[in-house]
Amino acid sequence: MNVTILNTPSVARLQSLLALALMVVGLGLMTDTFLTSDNGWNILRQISVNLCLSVGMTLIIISGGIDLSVGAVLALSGAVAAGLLKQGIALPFLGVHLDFTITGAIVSAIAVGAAAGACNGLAITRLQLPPFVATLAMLSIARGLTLLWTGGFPITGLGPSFGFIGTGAWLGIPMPVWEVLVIVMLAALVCKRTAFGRHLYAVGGSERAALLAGVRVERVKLIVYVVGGVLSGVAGLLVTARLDSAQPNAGLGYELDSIAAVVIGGTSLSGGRGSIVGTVIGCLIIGVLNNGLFLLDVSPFWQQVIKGLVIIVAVALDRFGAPKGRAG
Amino acid sequence: MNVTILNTPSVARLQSLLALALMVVGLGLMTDTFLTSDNGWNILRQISVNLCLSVGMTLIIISGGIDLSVGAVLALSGAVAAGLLKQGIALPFLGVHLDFTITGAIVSAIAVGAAAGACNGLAITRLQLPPFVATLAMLSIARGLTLLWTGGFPITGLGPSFGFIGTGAWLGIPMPVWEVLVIVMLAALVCKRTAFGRHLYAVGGSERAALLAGVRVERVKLIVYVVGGVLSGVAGLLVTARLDSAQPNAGLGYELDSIAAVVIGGTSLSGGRGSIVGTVIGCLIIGVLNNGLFLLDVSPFWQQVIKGLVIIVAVALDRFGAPKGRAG
Amino acid sequence: SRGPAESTPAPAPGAQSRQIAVVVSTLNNPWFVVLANTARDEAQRRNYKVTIFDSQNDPAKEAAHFENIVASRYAAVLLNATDAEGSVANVMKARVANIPVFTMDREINSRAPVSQVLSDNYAGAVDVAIEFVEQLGERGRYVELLGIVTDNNTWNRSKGFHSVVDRYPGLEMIAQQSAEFDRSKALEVMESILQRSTSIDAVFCGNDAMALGAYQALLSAGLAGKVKVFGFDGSDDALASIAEGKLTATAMQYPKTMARMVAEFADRYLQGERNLPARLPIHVDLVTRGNIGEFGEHGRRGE
Amino acid sequence: MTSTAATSHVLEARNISKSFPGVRALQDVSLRLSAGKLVALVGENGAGKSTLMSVLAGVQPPDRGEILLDGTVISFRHPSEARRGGIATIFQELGLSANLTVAENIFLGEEATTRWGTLDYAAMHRHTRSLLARMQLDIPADAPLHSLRVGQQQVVEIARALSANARVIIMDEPTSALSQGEIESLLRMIKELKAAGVAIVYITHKFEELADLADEVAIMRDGRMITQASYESLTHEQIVSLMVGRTPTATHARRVRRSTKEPVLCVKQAYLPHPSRPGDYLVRNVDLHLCRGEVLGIFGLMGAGRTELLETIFGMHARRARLDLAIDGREARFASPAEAVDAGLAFAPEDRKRDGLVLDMSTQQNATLACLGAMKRWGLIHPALETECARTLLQRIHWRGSSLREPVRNLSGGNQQKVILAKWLATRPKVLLLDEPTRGIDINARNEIYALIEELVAGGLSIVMVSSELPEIMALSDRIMVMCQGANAGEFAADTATAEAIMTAALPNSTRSRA
Ligand SMILES: Nc1ncnc2c1ncn2[C@@H]1O[C@H](COP(=O)(O)OP(=O)(O)OP(=O)(O)O)[C@@H](O)[C@H]1O
Ligand SMILES: Nc1ncnc2c1ncn2[C@@H]1O[C@H](COP(=O)(O)OP(=O)(O)OP(=O)(O)O)[C@@H](O)[C@H]1O
Ligand SMILES: [Mg+2]
Ligand SMILES: [Mg+2]
Repeated sequence: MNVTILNTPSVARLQSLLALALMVVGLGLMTDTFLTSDNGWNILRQISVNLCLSVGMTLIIISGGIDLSVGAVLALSGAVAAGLLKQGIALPFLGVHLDFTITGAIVSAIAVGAAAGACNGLAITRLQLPPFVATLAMLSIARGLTLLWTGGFPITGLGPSFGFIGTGAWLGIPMPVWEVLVIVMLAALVCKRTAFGRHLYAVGGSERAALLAGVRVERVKLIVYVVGGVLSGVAGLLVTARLDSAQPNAGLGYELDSIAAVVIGGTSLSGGRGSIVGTVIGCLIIGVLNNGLFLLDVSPFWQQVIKGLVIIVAVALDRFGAPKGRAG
Repeated sequence: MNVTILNTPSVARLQSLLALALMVVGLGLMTDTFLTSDNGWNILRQISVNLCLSVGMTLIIISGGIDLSVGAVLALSGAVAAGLLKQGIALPFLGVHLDFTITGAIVSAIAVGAAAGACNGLAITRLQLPPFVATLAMLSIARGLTLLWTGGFPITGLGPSFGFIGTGAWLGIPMPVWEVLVIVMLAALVCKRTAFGRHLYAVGGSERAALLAGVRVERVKLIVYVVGGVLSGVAGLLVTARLDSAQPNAGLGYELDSIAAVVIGGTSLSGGRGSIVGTVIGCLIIGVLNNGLFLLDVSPFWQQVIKGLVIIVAVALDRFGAPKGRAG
Repeated sequence: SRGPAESTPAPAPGAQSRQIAVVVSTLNNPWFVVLANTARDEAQRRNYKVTIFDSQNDPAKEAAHFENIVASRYAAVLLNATDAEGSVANVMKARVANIPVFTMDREINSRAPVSQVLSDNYAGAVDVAIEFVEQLGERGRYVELLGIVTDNNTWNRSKGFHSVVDRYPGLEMIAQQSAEFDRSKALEVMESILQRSTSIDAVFCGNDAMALGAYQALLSAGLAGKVKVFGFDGSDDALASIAEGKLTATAMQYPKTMARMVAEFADRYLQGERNLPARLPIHVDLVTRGNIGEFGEHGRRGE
Repeated sequence: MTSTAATSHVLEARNISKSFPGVRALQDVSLRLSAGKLVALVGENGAGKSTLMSVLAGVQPPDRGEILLDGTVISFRHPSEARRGGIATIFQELGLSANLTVAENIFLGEEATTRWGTLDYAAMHRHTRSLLARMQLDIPADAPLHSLRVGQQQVVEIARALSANARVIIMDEPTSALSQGEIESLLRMIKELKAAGVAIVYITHKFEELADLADEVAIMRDGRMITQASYESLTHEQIVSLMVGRTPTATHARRVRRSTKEPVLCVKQAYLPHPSRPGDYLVRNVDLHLCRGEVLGIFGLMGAGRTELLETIFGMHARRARLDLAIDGREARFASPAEAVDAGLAFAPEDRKRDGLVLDMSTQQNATLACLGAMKRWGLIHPALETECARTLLQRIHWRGSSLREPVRNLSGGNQQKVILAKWLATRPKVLLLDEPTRGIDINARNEIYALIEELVAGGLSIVMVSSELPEIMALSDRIMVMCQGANAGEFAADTATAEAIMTAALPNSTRSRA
C-alpha cells in the first residue's frame, strides 16, 4: 500500500512509541502496582519469547516474506532439546545410545530450528512457493513431528541448570531478558550496518531491482528464513526452560502474536520497510496490554474486545502522523 | 512475487486441478470407500463451510487485502442467530421483548456479519490500517463479543426447521451444498462479468492505476469486506444449523484454513490475480486430503505431517507449469 | 429429510465390520492422549481395528469425523465429546445409521449414546474444595485459574469448587482468570497476578498443567511452599509434584479405567448384549500427600 | 586501457536468440563493441533492444548464441557476474530500490565494508558525493530514493553504472526522464568515458542526442539486427527507414490552428502544499484556462511541479490541494479522480507502467477499464460487446499488437501509451491531460501519437500537454504555459514564442524565492 510505503520508519516508530507511552501512563495512574520495577522485569520476561520470534519475523517480513511456522518450530525444537536431555537418543542400527549434555541439547534444538528454516527457504526459492504456503505447510509438518517425537506427552524434569537459561537471573536481570537483548542488538546491527541487512530491504522493496543490482536474491531469502528458524529454536529453549517442561502444544498461535507485534511496530507487510526497534516497541505494547488487563483484573471475556480495540488505536496513531499516500 | 504475478490463472487452475485429480485417483485405488457417492457427498458437505468463507476470502485477496476475522465473525453471527432464535432479545429501556422467527434470526446473523465486515472495511479505508491489522483486531473483538453474548456456553436446541439449512437435503443433495453452490456461482459471475469484479482485480493489481482510471477504490474495498463479512455470517449459520448448537469457540483457526484453500487454488496473495474456480479446487484438495487420510487410517500425528507435504506438492505442481518470473 | 449419508441403511448387527472409531476432543492435552491410547489398546486387545480421530476441540470437525465414520460403516464409536451440547447432533448421525456410540469422560445431554461412562468433575471439584477449605483453615485469599472458558468441564469444576468454598466468607477470591488449560499461559497469568499482590494463600487450577505452570510462577516469585496449589486430573507430573510437596492436592480422574470400560462395553454390545448401564459416573478421587501412595499413572497403582 | 583493446572487440554477442511465451524477442542477433567506441542501438518500441541488453547483463540467459568477453566465451548466470566482468548497465525500467538511500542504491550489491564487516557509510557517502558532483546533481547522499523525482532517480542510476568503473557500459534510454541540464552533463560524462577507453551501448529514441556521440549505429527491427555500421555512413532518414522497414509516417508538420473561444476548463489559484515540507508548495497559485479544440502545452524543467498540477486538477490531492475549478463555465469540485472522470476529464500519467496501466490485466481489460458501464447487458459485462468495444477503440488509435488478450505488461512502450489513450477515448472526455505523452516512445510511434492528438483536437477535444521536450511543445501547442518551481512563469502564443524565451522563463530565477 502506498500509505505504508511513504510512511517513513522513523515516523512510524515515534508514533507507536507514543501509543506505548500513553498506555504506560494510563496504567500507572489506574494501578499502583504497574510502575513497580518487579512488574517491569515481569513484563520484559513475559515478552522475551514473543520478542525472540518477532525479531526473526521482522527480518523475514522486511525481505517481503512471512513465516507462519514459528510457533510450531518453537514447539519442535523445545521438545527435541528436552527429549535429548532427558533420554538422549538411541541409534538401533548403530547399536549405540547417545546421551546429551545441556550444551549438546541446546545446539541440537537450534540445529532443528535452522533445518526447519532452511526447508522453508528452499521451498520458497527453489520450488518458488509463496512464503505463506511454504511456511503454512511447515507449521503442519513441525506440529506433526513434535507430536510424533513426544507421543503427545510433555517432557518434564529437565533440572535447574537447564532451567537457568529461562528462569535464572544475572546482575538482577532475568536471563531471558539478557538473551533476547543480545539477539535484538545483533539483529538491529545486521539491519542497519551490514550489506546483508541492506539486501534484505532491497529484496523486500523491489525484488527485481535488487536482482538487477546484482543482489543474490535467492541466497538472501534462504539465509533470512534460516535465521528465523534459529530464533524459533532459541525461543523454544526459552519456553521449555521456563516451564521446566516441553509441552507438545507449545507455541500454538504464536505466529499471529508475533506478526501482530511486528506490524504494530510499524513494519509493512508489503516488505522493504520496518525496523527492529519498532518491533521491540510492538512487543512492549502487547506485553504491557496483557499485563495491564490482568492488573485491572478485567474479565477474560472483555480482555479480547479491549485488546482488539487497543491494537486498532495503536496502529491508527501510527498512520495518523505519517504522510498520506498519494493514492490515499 | 513476480512468479505468481506472471502465473496466468488459467494455467494455475489447470495445475491445481491436476493435483486434485492425482489425489482422487490415488485414493480411489488405495481405498474401496473413497469413490462411493456417500463419501462424495460427505466431502462436499464438509468443505461447504470452508468454501463459503474462502469465496469471500478470494474476493478480498484479489482486491489486495486479507481477512483474518472470518472464523471469529462466523462464531459471533452463529451465536447471535441462535440466541435470538432461542430467547429473542429484551430491550429493557423500551420495556419490550423481541422474539425472532427463523428468518429474522437468519437475517440478523447476516447483518452482524455485514456489520463486522463494514468495520473492517472502514478501518482499512478511513483509518488506512493494513488489512492484516484491522482484521486481526476484529478477530479479537468478535471472539470477545461472542463470549460476552453466550457467557461462554453453547446455545442449543434450535429445532429441526432451523437445522434444515445445515442438515437437510433437497433432490438428494445436502442443503449446505446447494447454498454454497449458489454462492460460488454468484461470486464467479461477479468476478468475471461485472464492473465491480473487474474493479476488484484492478485495485488488487495496481491501486494507483485503478484510482487514476476513475475507480472508486475506497468504495470497492469497503464493499468487498462487507461481502466477506456476509459470507462469514452465512457460514456461521451453516455451522450452527449443522450442530443444532452455536458454539462460542466455533471457527477457531478457520482463517488459516480458508487462506490456505485460496492460495492452493492459485490466487496470489499480492492481489490482482485469482479465481473462484481455483478456490473451489483448493477447498476440494483440502477436503479430499482430510477425508482420504482418515480412510487410509493414518494416525492423527502423521496426518499433520502428510498434510503439510501434500500442500507443498500441490502448490509446487501449480508453480511448475507456470512461466518463470523475470526475477526467477 | 436427511442427507444421503444419513439415510443409508445400516447393515444388520453381526454383519458389521470390526472397525472401532475412537473420537477424542483433542490430542493437544496429554490427559486425552492417555484416554485415547488406552481406549485404542483395549479395543485392539479385543481384536478390533481402531482409528483415532482428533476433533481439535471443534464440534464441527467432530461432525466431519462422524460423517466419515458413518460413510465407512464403523462398528462402534468410542467418543470423548468436544461439547455436551454441540456433540449431540453428531451422535445422532451415528445413531441414525445404527452405529452405537459410547461416551467417555464428558457426558452429552442426550439419550442417544448406548452408555456414558463419565468422570464426575463436579463431585471431584467438591472433594478438592473440601480439602482446600481444610488446608486453608476456612480463611485466606486465593486465586482461581479457569480452563478454556468455552469448555464444559471448566465450569463443572469451577461450579463444584465454588459450591463449597463460597459458603466460607473468610475465603476471598482475589482473581479469577483463564489460562486455557495451558501450562505456559498459567505461568504468565500467575506472574501477572502476583504483581497485583503476593499475599496469596492458595491457587485453585482447573487442571494439573495450569497448576504446574502456576507453581513455576510462585517458584520464581519465591513463594513456593508458602502458597498451596490445587490441581485437577491426576497427571503423572502432578502426582510427582504432590509427592515432593510442590502441589497440595489434585483430583484423580481415571482416564484409563473409563477408556477400558467403554471399550469393553462396546465389545459386549457388539456381541449382542443389551443391558449395559446407560450412565455410569466414575467417581473422581482426591489425591493428597497422604494417600499419594495408592495412585499410579492416571489411576490406582497396579492398574 | 591499452591501445590493443581499442582495436579488438571488448564484448561481442553472436547469434543471440531469445523467446518469451508468445514472443520471439531476439532472432540470432549479433553485436560488437570496441573499447572507446559508442554504439547507438536504435529501433522501434518492442524491437528487442532491452532484451538484448538484459542478455548481455546476465539478467536473462539467451536461448541460443554466445557472448564473448575479450574474445573468450562466457556465460553470466547472474547480473552480479556480469557486473564483476566489468559490464555496467543502466536499465530502462529503473533498477533502483525506492526504500534505500541514494548511496545505498549506488553501492547495492557492492557495499564497502569496514574491517569489522559492517558497512562503511563514510566511504560510501564520500564516493557518492563525488559521483553526484560529477553528474552535477545536488542532492544529499543519504536522501531516500523515493523522495526523488523520476529524473533525479535516473541520474542516480547513471551514477551507479559509473561507480562500477566498468569497461562496458550499457545505457538503455538514459535520458528518457532527464532535464536539459542533466542531459548535457551526461553527454559530457560519456565523452570522458570514451576517452578512458570504455565501450558504450547507447539506446535512445532521440536522434538529436547522437550527433556528436555515436561512432557506430546498430539498428534492430522485430527482434532482428538489421545492420551495424559506422554512424557517418548513414543519414537520419536512412536510419529511420531501416528501423521501420517501410516508409515511416511523415514527421509531424506544424498544425493548422483553429481558435475557438468557448472555455472548457478554467482553473484559478491552484495550490498544492508539499507533503512533508510545511510552508512549501509543489503548485503555487497557478491559473489556467483552456478552450474547446485547443492544445495548451506546459513546459518546465523536471521538478517544476507540472505533474502535481495535472494531478491536482484531476482531483488526486483533494485532501491537500486548494483550487477553484470550472468545467464548461460551471463550478466543479472533485473529491476523487472518479468525479473528475465523470465530469469529462481524462489523465494519461507520466509513469505509464506504475500509474497508467494495471500490468496484470490484458490489453483489452485495460482499454475498457474506464467504460465498463457501456458494455453491459442486464447488468453484466457482455464479453462480445467488450471485445468489440476494445477492438474499435484500439483501431481508432492505430494500435499494432498481436492480440487483445496479451498481458499489457508485455507490450512495447508505444503500444502501452496507446492503450492508455484508448481507455480514455472510451469515456468521451472533454479535456485530456497528457503528462509526458511521448517519453520513451520511438519516433514512428511518436509521430502516430502526434497525428492522433491532431485528430482528437480536430474532433473538438481539448488537451493539456505536459512535456519536457521543447520541439514537441512548440509543434503541437496553441498556447504554451511555462512552469517553474510550482508557479506559472509566463505564457506564450505558440506562433510568436521562441525557444530562447521559453527556456529563460523555465529557468529558476534567483530573485524568486521558494516561500
Ligand atoms: N519478460 C517478458 N515476457 C514476455 N515478453 C517480453 C518480456 N520482455 C520483453 N518482451 C517482449 O519482447 C519484445 C522486445 O521487448 P524490448 O523491451 O526488448 O523492446 P525494446 O526495443 O526495448 O522496446 P522499447 O524501445 O520500448 O524499450 C517486446 O515484444 C516485448 O513485448
Ligand atoms: N511524492 C513526493 N514527495 C515529495 N516530493 C515530491 C513528490 N513527488 C514530487 N515531489 C517534488 O515535487 C516537485 C515536482 O515534481 P514533478 O516530478 O511533479 O515535477 P514535474 O514538473 O512533473 O517533472 P516531470 O517532468 O517529471 O513531470 C519536485 O520538486 C519533486 O521533488
Ligand atoms: Mg527498451
Ligand atoms: Mg512529473
